[in-house]
Amino acid sequence: GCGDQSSGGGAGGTRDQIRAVGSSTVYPFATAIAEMFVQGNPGMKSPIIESTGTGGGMKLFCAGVGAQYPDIENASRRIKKSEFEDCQKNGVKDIIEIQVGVDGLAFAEAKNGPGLKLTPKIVYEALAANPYGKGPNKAETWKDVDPSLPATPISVFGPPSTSGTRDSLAELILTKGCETDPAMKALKEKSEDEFKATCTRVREDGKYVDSGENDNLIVQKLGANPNALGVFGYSFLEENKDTLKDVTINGVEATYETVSTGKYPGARALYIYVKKAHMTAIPGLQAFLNTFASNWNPDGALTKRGMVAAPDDVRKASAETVKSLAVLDGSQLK
Amino acid sequence: MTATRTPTDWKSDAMRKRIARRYAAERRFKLAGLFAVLLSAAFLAFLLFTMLGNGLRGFTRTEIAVKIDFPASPLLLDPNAITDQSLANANLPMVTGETVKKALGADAEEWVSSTAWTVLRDRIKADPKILSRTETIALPASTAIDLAAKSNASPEAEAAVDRLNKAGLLSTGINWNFLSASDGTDPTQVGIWGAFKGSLLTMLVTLALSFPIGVATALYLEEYARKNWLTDIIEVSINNLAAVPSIIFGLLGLSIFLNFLHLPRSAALVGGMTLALMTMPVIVIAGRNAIKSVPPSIRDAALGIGASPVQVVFHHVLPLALPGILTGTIIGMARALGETAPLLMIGMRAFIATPPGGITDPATVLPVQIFLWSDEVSKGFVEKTSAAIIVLLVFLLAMNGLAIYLRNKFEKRW
Amino acid sequence: MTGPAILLLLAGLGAIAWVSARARALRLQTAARASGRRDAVHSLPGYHGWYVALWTLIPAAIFLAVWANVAPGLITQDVLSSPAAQSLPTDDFSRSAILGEARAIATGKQAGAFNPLSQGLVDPYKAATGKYGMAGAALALVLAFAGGAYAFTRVRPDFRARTRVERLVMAMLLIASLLAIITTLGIVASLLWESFRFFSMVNPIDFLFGTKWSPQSAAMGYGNEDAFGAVPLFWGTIFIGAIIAMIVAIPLGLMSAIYLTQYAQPRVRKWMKPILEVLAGVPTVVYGYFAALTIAPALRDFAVAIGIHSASSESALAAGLVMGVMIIPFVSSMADDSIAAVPQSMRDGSLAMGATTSETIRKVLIPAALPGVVGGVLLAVSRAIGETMIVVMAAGLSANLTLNPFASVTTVTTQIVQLLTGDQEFDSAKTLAAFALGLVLFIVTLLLNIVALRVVKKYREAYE
Amino acid sequence: MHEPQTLVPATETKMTARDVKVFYGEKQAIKGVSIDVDMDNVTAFIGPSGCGKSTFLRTLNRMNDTVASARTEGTITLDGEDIYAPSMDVVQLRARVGMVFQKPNPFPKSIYENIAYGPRIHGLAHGKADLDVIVEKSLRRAGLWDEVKDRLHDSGTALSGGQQQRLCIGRAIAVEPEVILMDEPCSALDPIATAKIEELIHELRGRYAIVIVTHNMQQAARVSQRTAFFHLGELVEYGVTSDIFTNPKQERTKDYITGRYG
Amino acid sequence: MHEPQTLVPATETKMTARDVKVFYGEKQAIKGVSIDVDMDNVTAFIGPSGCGKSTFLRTLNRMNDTVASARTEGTITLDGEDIYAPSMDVVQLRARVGMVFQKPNPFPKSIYENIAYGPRIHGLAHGKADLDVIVEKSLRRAGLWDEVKDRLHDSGTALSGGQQQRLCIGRAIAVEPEVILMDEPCSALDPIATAKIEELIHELRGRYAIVIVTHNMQQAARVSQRTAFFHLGELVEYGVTSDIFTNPKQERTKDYITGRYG
Ligand SMILES: Nc1ncnc2c1ncn2[C@@H]1O[C@H](COP(=O)(O)OP(=O)(O)OP(=O)(O)O)[C@@H](O)[C@H]1O
Ligand SMILES: Nc1ncnc2c1ncn2[C@@H]1O[C@H](COP(=O)(O)OP(=O)(O)OP(=O)(O)O)[C@@H](O)[C@H]1O
Ligand SMILES: [Mg+2]
Ligand SMILES: [Mg+2]
Repeated sequence: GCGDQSSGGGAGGTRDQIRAVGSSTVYPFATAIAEMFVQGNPGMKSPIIESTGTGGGMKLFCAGVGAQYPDIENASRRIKKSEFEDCQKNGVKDIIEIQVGVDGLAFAEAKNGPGLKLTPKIVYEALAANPYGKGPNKAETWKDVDPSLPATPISVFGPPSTSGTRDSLAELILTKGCETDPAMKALKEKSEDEFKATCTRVREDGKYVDSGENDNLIVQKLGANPNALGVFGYSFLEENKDTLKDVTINGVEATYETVSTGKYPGARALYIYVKKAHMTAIPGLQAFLNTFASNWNPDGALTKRGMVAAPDDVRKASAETVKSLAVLDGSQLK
Repeated sequence: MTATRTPTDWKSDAMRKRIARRYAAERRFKLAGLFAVLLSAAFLAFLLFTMLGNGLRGFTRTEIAVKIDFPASPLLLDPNAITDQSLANANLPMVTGETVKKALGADAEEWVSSTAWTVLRDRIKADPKILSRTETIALPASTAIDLAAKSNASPEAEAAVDRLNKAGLLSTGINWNFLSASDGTDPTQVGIWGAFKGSLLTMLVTLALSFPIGVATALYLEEYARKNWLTDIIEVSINNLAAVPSIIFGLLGLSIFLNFLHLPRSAALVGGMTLALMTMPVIVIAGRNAIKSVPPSIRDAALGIGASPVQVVFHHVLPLALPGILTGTIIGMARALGETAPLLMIGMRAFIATPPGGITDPATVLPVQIFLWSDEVSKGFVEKTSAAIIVLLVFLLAMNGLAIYLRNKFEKRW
Repeated sequence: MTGPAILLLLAGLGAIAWVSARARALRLQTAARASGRRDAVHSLPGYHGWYVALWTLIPAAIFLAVWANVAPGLITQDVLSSPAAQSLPTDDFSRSAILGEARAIATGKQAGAFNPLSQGLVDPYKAATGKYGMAGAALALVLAFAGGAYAFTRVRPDFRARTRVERLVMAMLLIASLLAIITTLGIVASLLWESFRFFSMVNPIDFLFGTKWSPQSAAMGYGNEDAFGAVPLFWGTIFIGAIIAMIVAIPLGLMSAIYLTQYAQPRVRKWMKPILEVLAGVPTVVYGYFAALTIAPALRDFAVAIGIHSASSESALAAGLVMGVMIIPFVSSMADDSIAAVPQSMRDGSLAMGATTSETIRKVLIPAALPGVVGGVLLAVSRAIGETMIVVMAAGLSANLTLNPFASVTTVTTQIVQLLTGDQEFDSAKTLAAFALGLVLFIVTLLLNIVALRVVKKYREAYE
Repeated sequence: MHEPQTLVPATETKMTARDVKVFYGEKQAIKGVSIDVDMDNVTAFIGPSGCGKSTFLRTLNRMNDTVASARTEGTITLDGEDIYAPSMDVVQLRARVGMVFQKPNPFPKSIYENIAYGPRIHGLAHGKADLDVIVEKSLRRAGLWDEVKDRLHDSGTALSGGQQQRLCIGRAIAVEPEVILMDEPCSALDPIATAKIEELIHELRGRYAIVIVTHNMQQAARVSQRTAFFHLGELVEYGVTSDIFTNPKQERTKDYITGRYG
Repeated sequence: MHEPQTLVPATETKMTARDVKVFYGEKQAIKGVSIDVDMDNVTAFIGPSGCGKSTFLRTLNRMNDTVASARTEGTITLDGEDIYAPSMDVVQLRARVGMVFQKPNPFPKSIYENIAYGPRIHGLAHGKADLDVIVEKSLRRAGLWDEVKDRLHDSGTALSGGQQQRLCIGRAIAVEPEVILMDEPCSALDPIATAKIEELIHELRGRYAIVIVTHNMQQAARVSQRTAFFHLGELVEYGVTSDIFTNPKQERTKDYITGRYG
């Protein structure tokens, strides 16, 4: 025989459980959906949500079609072209991309902190390895960066370079700060690579501390160190309002409204990717997506758990995708 | 040769001083030893007390007594045809919220846990007739209220607790749910049972593989192997495996057990096998030391009356070496029990809300559960994390206790 | 016939084989013994029993193992050729999903069908499963009988059944120890391909000897040059795991072991030893929080107080100290065992010379127990090298090549975990670096172990 | 103390050794020794320390196999069979040729279990009652029964040195070997215990072929009928005990026996 | 072989024991023993196995302190000082009263280090050269120098049994003790090695007070001037060696010496 077509992985040839892998940022939202899915569909087994990181998840997700491969990838960034191609190569031809929401990026300090008021420009000048390409960053205190700020030493706990949150920090804050300099804008035209290096590279002399993926730990460390600044997911700020306070960016406070409307500059899209081939084979997959769709509204259950709802048009488009199961077109990816 | 030495003058001043110095050194040494033991024990005590201080609260929960008038509630349920599906369709969460509001006031919806409706569901399922009565039901309080009742939290929550206390509606009880439920997203509803069972199954697999294989390897190397290149290679590999970071075992498990052997992902079986590979070297190394210290005269004695080499080992050497082997097993298993990194690679760092039924079902383990909870946003998880750590330590103590009982039983002097 | 039933049946057959062979051997041997020479009888009857039982079980078990892999394919083949299967979709995955579901229903694992097509396949499945199940069972039984019968005819008083059975035991011991080599090869194999790909992107020389580790460079697409110098990571690993942690663990562990074996009441030792062993089992998250939130800030304040203003709140010292506490039991338990195993006569010899207890311990017992102590220390170092959580939480992630214990450093394993669990795409140099790091670490420890084996062989001392 | 023993005409040669050489690695410890051991006479090996007595004794039941560096050449037969032949089962050989070591080495088990172990693994007893009989008989023969009969379930290691040695002899006897090799069985014992064991050897003689290594020349004279004198790995002289002690043929033997040696 | 020794009039009583009782837990192992040890005569302890010879010997340098269950009553003095007095320093006592054990127990160190160990911990040598002198002298006195002088840095455990025992004697001598206790020092040795050690005892006599435990009555007769006969924890008879062996006063002694005992 040509082997057993129905075997491989799991108990038996198919799974009666949905499996999702991927980002630890999407993980809490996916688990919440999983719980609601079971409650709304009695008899269905609880989906299994793994927290592997977006990259590791993509690798698993794109490994193939079949019961031993996951159905859903949770991503805190868009799928990369190389990953998409890997998927194609392994027979994962039809991928459905759904943006489920937005993750707020929050700046915070201890309740008794100095009360910094920041702008992307200040953040860039304080954290860049090589501000505006003019040599290594020598700023020791916030005052060195901007005279209006107190002379407390710069000390920022933030996401490590492996994290998707770090990408947002680079894209949403550092690049914006960098672009305030016209020379940099010009550089962008000239050399994308050089621009990127100058504008998003973070100093490595201990002023910016890579802090792993454990945001609770940053929260605790901020509590112990009033001079430090933390950069992490908005939901952690909201949950820890009793020990932390937000740091305004461009004078805007980080609140649910400002983040969801994009007035607060830190926000990035969260996605899930689904294999179309699994839609018919894995029981409950469609219902799972429907559960997602019915909870990602601004007053939905996900926002209660700290997720920021996507803008209306995005939500509408995503809801449409859930219905139509429209397949991702790889050509627009980077 | 010099002239004969005069007998040592033990009474001389120099000698007295010297002896005094040596005694001082002796006392210092003994004190250093005592200090080392006490310091190590103090570290442990500190860790344990911190955990207990934070974690014991995780075993209790706060409940709010809510009077529910079922007939008057907007529930659309036929008491004679209660099914899972009809309950699911009844929009219980919304109904619960409305009911609580009605009973306790407009802002009260935030006071009860967001999963409080599952209590209603279970009550209705257990007794559909309840739908025609008014009944006071203790609903789990929300995290904010729970925290406020146990320690201190935001002023609003404290105020609410005061109000509820005045009305006598608040009660605190042991959270049995914590011991019987599995992972979830609402800290008031999560439980440790699934992870506990996962750990149990995983440890069983680990023990069942690593102990016999480790002991067999140690026996082979110490008792039978000729000292040649093959033994050297085996010895080096084992010592080296003990030094391999656990995450690499995860990579190995991923590529061999999952990708090559196609064993199920996230299963206790694969987790146990991976951890067994990691535990085995520890058992081998400790086992070899133990076997080495069995006096050769015992082997001679047995061989001399015609025992075969296999009999010598299984009748004499092994029982005598067992305490040492068990030491290795204890520390190896303790390490395996607390390990998370390799399990990540084989899919056990996951949200799994149903306890595993067997070793091939998806499962997670206690340290992973602790790790996941420690990273949760909701503050309610802080005490759950500590409580889970207590459960893990109790597990560890039970496991060690058994091994230590065996070790003491077999410890013999010759 | 179902799996458990056939296994049960085989076990029964094995038991019968054991009993009957044993009885036969006993009868024959009694006769032989009565009639004459001592060497007319070789093995105990029990060994004959095992010999025959093993012959009954092993061939059948091997066959069943093979069959379990072949039969599903045959069954599926059968089902596919049934009329109900003609309407199946052609797409492989949906097809196998339906087949799988049908099988789950047929074996009673699942109640209803999610996909209507699978209901039709249930009956063909049942039929095929029954057919091949019977065939497999019959063949297994035939094999069991054949094996048992062959072995049974060999039962004679002077047949060397014990030798055969023991040979199997020996083979199993050998196989067990070969597993270590297989695991080693497996690890190399699972790291090699990805490492190879990494080295095709990054120059191995730069990797091995570069002194700057800045994975953000690669991660954010600034190019690979200057990004993957692994030296700071290896230094961090040694600094935290082999130096700082050992400065804590060796004195505390060794002195604890000495105190417990030499000074303490036996009852105290009986209790304290296992209590210390609990330290090894406390989850590392706990240690991590302890290190990051209690030890690290205290150390930083201390450092600032003594005038080191550059002290970071993430420090090698904090991670190393806590890690040292965690691995105390590795040192203490192994040292305890080996010190206790030094013969009493050594101790008496020294005491009778007028040595104090501490002199006896330092000059006689510890040297004699050194192999075991070193073994424990090696295990402890190994554990320290492999630790990630404490390092991430307390020592940070920045790769500094520094001697300052108050600075933030990171270790190889920590980086591996970070790289593998991050959000970066998996085929970038960044993620692949994890494999290269793993491979190099593996090779380094392997070389160290080879050297250690040489050294130990040279200086091994026996006291009996 | 016993009178020197007289030689009994040998009825049956039990073991023969022909041109036996033993090497430890490069070093030759036994240099071509030939000897006969018969059933009715006790054979004693004497000689200075390190001359190879123990080594040669251990070749007789192949205990030297357990020393990795040891290599044996020459032929040794038991009842005419070559014990180094590949077809010879070592385990069975050792059951037939029992051994008592210089240093008493009881198993850390009960006295009863120490004796019962051999009969158990060789299937010599049928049932518990049978085993009890064997244990009692062996302990009686070893002259230990009266001292231990009330504490058969105490550990064998809790006995005094002399008792332990007798326990080991009892253990060796319990499997009913054909030959008993004793490597300085009395060196740890006081005269009374020694006398008991010598008595035992007398009793056992004729039933088993017995070879004993001893440092004590009086003892050799008392218990053996044949004596072999070893020196530097060579068999210097081998003959009737009384001859060796009263009328040694070799100068070296004479020197050793009169203590003028070394 | 040596002639029986004659008693020298004692010039100095080195140690006295008065009504010494030793208990192991509940069990009494020594039942009120009184003895004097003097400088010029060698004292031998004889008696059947388990009678308490070793136990009593070990009370003389308080080695029994290391046995948790042991408890000693009575008075023992060294140069008139009570060695069980709280003011007595055990470490110094053991340096002054050296001990050689039945089973040779060299440290797993080099021969040189074995000897140098004692002088080092007691600070008896000043510098390396001094230590070399001590090592050589002690090995010479122990009759081992010629055999090992070329391999002082080999391990002490690599020596033959007899050599190991002499090494242990050398080790004990190296700290220049005042009393040397020997617990069956020759039981593992062949006649030649035994003779060497006996010779050594003769030489050492007069310089050190010597007590020796032995099972070998001939040996006791050869080396000692006084003999103590123990039985069941009692001191049955204590006197001049030649008297004990030729004319024992007690029936029990006579029975033991003539082998009619037990
Ligand atoms: N395992 C071994 N490896 C190397 N050499 C050995 C070994 N065993 C014994 N020898 C050497 O072989 C020689 C003979 O040793 P053997 O033990 O047979 O002597 P022996 O006559 O029994 O001495 P003793 O009376 O001291 O017991 C000695 O030189 C000894 O050093
Ligand atoms: N550590 C101990 N614990 C309990 N009892 C002991 C201990 N050591 C010795 N004994 C007992 O004390 C008694 C005297 O023992 P001791 O060792 O002094 O005898 P011995 O005369 O030296 O005998 P041998 O000649 O056999 O060495 C014996 O009955 C022995 O069983
Ligand atoms: Mg010998
Ligand atoms: Mg004694």
